[in-house]
Amino acid sequence: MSDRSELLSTGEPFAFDAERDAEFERLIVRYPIRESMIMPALWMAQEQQGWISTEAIEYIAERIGTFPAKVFELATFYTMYQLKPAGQYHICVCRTLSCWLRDKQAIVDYLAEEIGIRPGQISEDGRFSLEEVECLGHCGTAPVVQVNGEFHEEMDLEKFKALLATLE
Amino acid sequence: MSALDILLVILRIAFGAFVPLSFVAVLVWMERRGAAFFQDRAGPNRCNVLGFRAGGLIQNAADGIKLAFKEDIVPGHVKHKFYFILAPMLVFITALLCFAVIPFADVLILGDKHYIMQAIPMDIGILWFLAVVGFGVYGIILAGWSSHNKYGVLGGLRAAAQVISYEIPMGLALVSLLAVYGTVNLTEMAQFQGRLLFGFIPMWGFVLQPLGVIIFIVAAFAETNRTPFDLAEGESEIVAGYHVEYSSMKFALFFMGEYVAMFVSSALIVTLYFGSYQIPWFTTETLVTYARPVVIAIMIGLPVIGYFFAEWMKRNNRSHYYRENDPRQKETAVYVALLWSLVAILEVVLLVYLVFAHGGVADRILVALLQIGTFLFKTFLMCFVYVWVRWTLPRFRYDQLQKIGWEKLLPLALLNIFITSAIIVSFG
Amino acid sequence: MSIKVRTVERKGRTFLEQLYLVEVIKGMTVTLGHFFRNLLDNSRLYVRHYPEVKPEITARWRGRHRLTRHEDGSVKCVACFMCQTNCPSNCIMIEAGERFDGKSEKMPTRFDIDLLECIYCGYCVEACPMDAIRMDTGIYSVTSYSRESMVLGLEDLLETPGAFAEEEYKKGGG
Amino acid sequence: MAELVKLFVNGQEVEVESGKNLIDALRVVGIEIPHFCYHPALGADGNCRMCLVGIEDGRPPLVPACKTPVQEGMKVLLDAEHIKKIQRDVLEFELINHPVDCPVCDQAGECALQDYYMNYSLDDSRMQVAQVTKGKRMDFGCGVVHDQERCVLCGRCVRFTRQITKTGELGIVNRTDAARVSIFPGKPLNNRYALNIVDICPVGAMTSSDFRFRQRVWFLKKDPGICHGCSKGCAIYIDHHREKYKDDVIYRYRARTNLNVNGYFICDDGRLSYAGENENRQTSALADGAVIGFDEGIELVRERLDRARKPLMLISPDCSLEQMWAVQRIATLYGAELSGYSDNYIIDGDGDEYLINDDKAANRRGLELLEIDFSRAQFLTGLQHTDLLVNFNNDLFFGGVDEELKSLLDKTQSIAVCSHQLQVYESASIVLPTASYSEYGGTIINEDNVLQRFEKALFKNEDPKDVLEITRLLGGAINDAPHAWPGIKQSVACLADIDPQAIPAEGIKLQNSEDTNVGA
Repeated sequence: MSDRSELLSTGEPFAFDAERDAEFERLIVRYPIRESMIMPALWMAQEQQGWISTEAIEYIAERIGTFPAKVFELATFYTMYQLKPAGQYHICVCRTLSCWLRDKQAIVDYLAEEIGIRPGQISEDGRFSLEEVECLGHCGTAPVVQVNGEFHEEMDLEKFKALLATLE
Repeated sequence: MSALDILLVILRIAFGAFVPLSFVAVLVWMERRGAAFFQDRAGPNRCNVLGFRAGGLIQNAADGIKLAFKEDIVPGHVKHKFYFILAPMLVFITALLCFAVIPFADVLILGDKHYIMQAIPMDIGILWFLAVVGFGVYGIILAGWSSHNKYGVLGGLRAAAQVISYEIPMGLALVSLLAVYGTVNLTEMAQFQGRLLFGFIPMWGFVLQPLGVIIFIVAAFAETNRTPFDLAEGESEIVAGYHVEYSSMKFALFFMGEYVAMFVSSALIVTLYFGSYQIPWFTTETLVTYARPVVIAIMIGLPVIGYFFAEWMKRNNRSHYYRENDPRQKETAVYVALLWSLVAILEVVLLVYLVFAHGGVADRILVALLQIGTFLFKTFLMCFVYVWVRWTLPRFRYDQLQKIGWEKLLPLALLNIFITSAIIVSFG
Repeated sequence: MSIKVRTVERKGRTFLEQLYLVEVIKGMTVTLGHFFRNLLDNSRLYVRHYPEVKPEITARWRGRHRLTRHEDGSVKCVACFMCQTNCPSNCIMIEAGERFDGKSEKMPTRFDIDLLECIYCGYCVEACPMDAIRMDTGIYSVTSYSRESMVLGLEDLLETPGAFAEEEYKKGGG
Repeated sequence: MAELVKLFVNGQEVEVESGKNLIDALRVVGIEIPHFCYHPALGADGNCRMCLVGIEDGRPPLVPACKTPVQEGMKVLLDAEHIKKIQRDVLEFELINHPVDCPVCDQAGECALQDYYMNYSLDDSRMQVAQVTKGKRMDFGCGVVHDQERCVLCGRCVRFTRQITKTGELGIVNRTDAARVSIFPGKPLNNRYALNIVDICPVGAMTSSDFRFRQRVWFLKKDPGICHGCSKGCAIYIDHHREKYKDDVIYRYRARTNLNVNGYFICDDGRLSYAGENENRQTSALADGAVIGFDEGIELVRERLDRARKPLMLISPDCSLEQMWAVQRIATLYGAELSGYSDNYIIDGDGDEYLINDDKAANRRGLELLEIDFSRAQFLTGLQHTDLLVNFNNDLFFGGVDEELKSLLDKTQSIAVCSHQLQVYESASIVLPTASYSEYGGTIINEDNVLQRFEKALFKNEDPKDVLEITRLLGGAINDAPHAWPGIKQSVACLADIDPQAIPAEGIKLQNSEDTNVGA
């Protein structure tokens, strides 16, 4: 897994738009502890902005009344939160044990050679971004690649090449 | 008194006073280089004046200069400064005075006058020696006591006990010798040894007193505080014994006193047991009679000795590692030249003697000079024995030292007296 | 297994030996032999003509210390104080500072060895985790006219090169 | 005292306090259970798995000791093979990405990871892949420098900022082998207790930029002491060392656990106040600006005191009880008025509810107990009428220069017995150097009436004389600190039963303080 602790800043203050603001207020009362709202709030921010910026994290921490570092922890922990703008095709390769044993590394290496992106990077043309993620829950059909939320199971290098070709 | 009398008094006293002093330098050199050679080392040989090392003799000059210019410290805790200063003088002077009674040549007969060749012509001879040498220990005791230092006191006490213990066997060894010679006069003793036993054995003391000579030499070693009896200094256990607080020339006096004592006791041993100035089979009269052949023999022998000496120098006085234009070989060349000029001068002198001055007074003087030379040569060898023993034998323990003195040497000396007396009484 | 006991024959109990004199003379003959051998030819002396002839020292010789450098010339020492900790004579004095060349975080700003106190045991070399201090300068004669100049600083230690080739030094177990 | 329970450790019966977890309870009886993440002040987190032990009562084979309270009859296994194996395994796991740069790590010598490795593991690494590299030498603010590679992710620092300082600057970001402690970008540590993180970090991940690389910890002598930074009187360790050819100097203060006073932590101001003990010290006696011998100085002071008609003595509220007592005696001896005026030591609004107090005087309660007047009125009157002021180390300008006092001081002939070179002593005609609090022993009472004793920690090459010794040289009868106690006991009711030699490390909470609070 790549280091996700480098946050990007938009340079502009972040705030939920009216719809999400109402959604936030509606949801937060559900939780006995306000901090439980962090993850839904992060989702909302990602929906609104496409990715989660420094300002968004600060805003959420402020809004919930917790430390920004705590929101930061969660945002970096879960790989489904995008901490930087993703490519047109966001490729997630599972790196947990089953997939690793079934040679996910070949796929990662292929991407590094062919497109020139390493985990955590986005290709220069902005079409592909790669992330190594923790277990996607399809260990029986490892290795798993997720492209824009869509699962592709029992991948090997050939299948992946074919998959990549369909994306071009 | 004629002018000749006065001249001879001056000459004899000068001999008695300065020869031991010159020998101090020779002995220190012999001790250090000798020690080195005994132990397969080189010894001090670096000191030089303009590149001339004189085989290490320059080191003595350097040491002397150093000692003379060192700060003369009298420690603040010394209460009796007078005795503190007196002590080294006492040691040195008593050692020097002993030599005054030792004959270094046969009685010199010039015309009708007889000159006894001692610094102070005295009949008591050996008694003077015993008296004065016993006095020397006062210097050591005083030094140890006035130093106000426990090592000093211990050293002084040891020296006192040691000297007293060994004076007894020494004296007893002498008693039997006196019985043999029948005199206490050292000149007469020396003359006695010019005779031959059974017509072919020189009648030297050690032949007549084989046990006595051993006892006497051992006791003499102890008297002079030399190894293996140098318990008074004992560096390992009492630092430096009685002279631990001394520095500079006062220390040098102790040091010189020790070497003078060594020289004097060598001279005495030679006088008493090794024929004094006598050349074996050549009595004074024989030499006077056959002066010319003897001189011719010397004239032939000198270049031979000179040749071997020069060769020895060339072989040894060089650098034993690679060196461009080895300065030591140049040094040797100078020495060899000096040696040959010395030989040449001697040859000329002897030739002049042969041609113009032989017979009468000149013969007598020549013989006296030969005897002085013999005496010094013998003494030198005896000093070498001192050095030799020092670098061979380890030091005794103090109880062993006393045990040897009282339990071995004393009974042996008494036995020796008994046997000697018995033989003298039986055979007359 | 019991210890084997061997009775050693005691020397010195015969009459002649107890007389001591004979043995003294025997001993003196031995020393006299040496004396004449050396007197007649002093090239046979067992001495080295130091300082003209210097001894050949091996790579294992513990001479004066030096500090080594990386190949790019930067100081190997990371100021870990292991040598100072191990030094039985307390002759090493280090002050550490930050380092920014990427080799390490830490480097010595002062590294003094008081050669007057050093006993040349080599523990510092053994303790060093970086091979930064070595005693391979081949300098065995360390003399000076003042106490102050016997304290070597960082610069002095770094300046002195090693006297041996790397492989030779390594062969010596260094 | 809590009730005792009996339990068995490795089959051996021990008796421990109930209501604690296994780590704390067994530590008291000398049994160590290795742990990284547990800290008594931060509670059990259970993330490091180092403290796993076996309990033989049908539980799972391994339970974390930090989360297991002691129970009567509990059978604890510490040295079973499977416990040893799990300890080895946890250590191997922690060391996978640890850089093992102990030679340059400041923590080496007091590092839990190092100690546990030596005690429980000693295995070689089996890893063949390259280690994960992370950030090094990261400035977290407040003098805390972080090394992410050395971190074992115990989370003590994170919990400290969240639970103790409630500022929450730190968090553990990322997951798995990329996890690391980090600050939120642009929000560095910003609290007055941040350096405690360096203390509680079990490894060398958190280092203090102030102490960093200055000395190896095994050289330091660690003597207990009391912080004199404010009236809290926090328990500290004075870590000092005499380097070769140099003087004994303090390298750092660390918090010493004293649950009566400061708990487990101290504030950063107090921690960094060690520098004041090293720097700016008055080391020689002065007469009109010229250096004189100390004995000469004492003679001069005696002379002046004998001549003075109406001397005034001023004592520092930082002095120990014994010193105050001795100065009180000497004031009586010379017929001098005695003041403990020290309003300048109070800095309003600086304190908080935790460990920092407004009052920066360490022993104001001592002044009160000995009934030494510290009112401004008394001091001003005294100063106006006196012809000789003897100032025992009282920094009248502590909180800033007081102009009214300054003009009065400039007019008065004064003698300063001082440990530091400060502006307030500049007007003194005679200056005597004296020891500062790390260089003498004594007792002080903090604002909560806790009596604490501290011992002399530093032994300087030229040991400065402490105030008590100076009073003795001036003719006082008190020889040393214990010698002052019979008198103190007689005159101060609430100290009557105190045995100064038997004051425990955590101090004694004084009773009936209200009754004796007369001087205030």
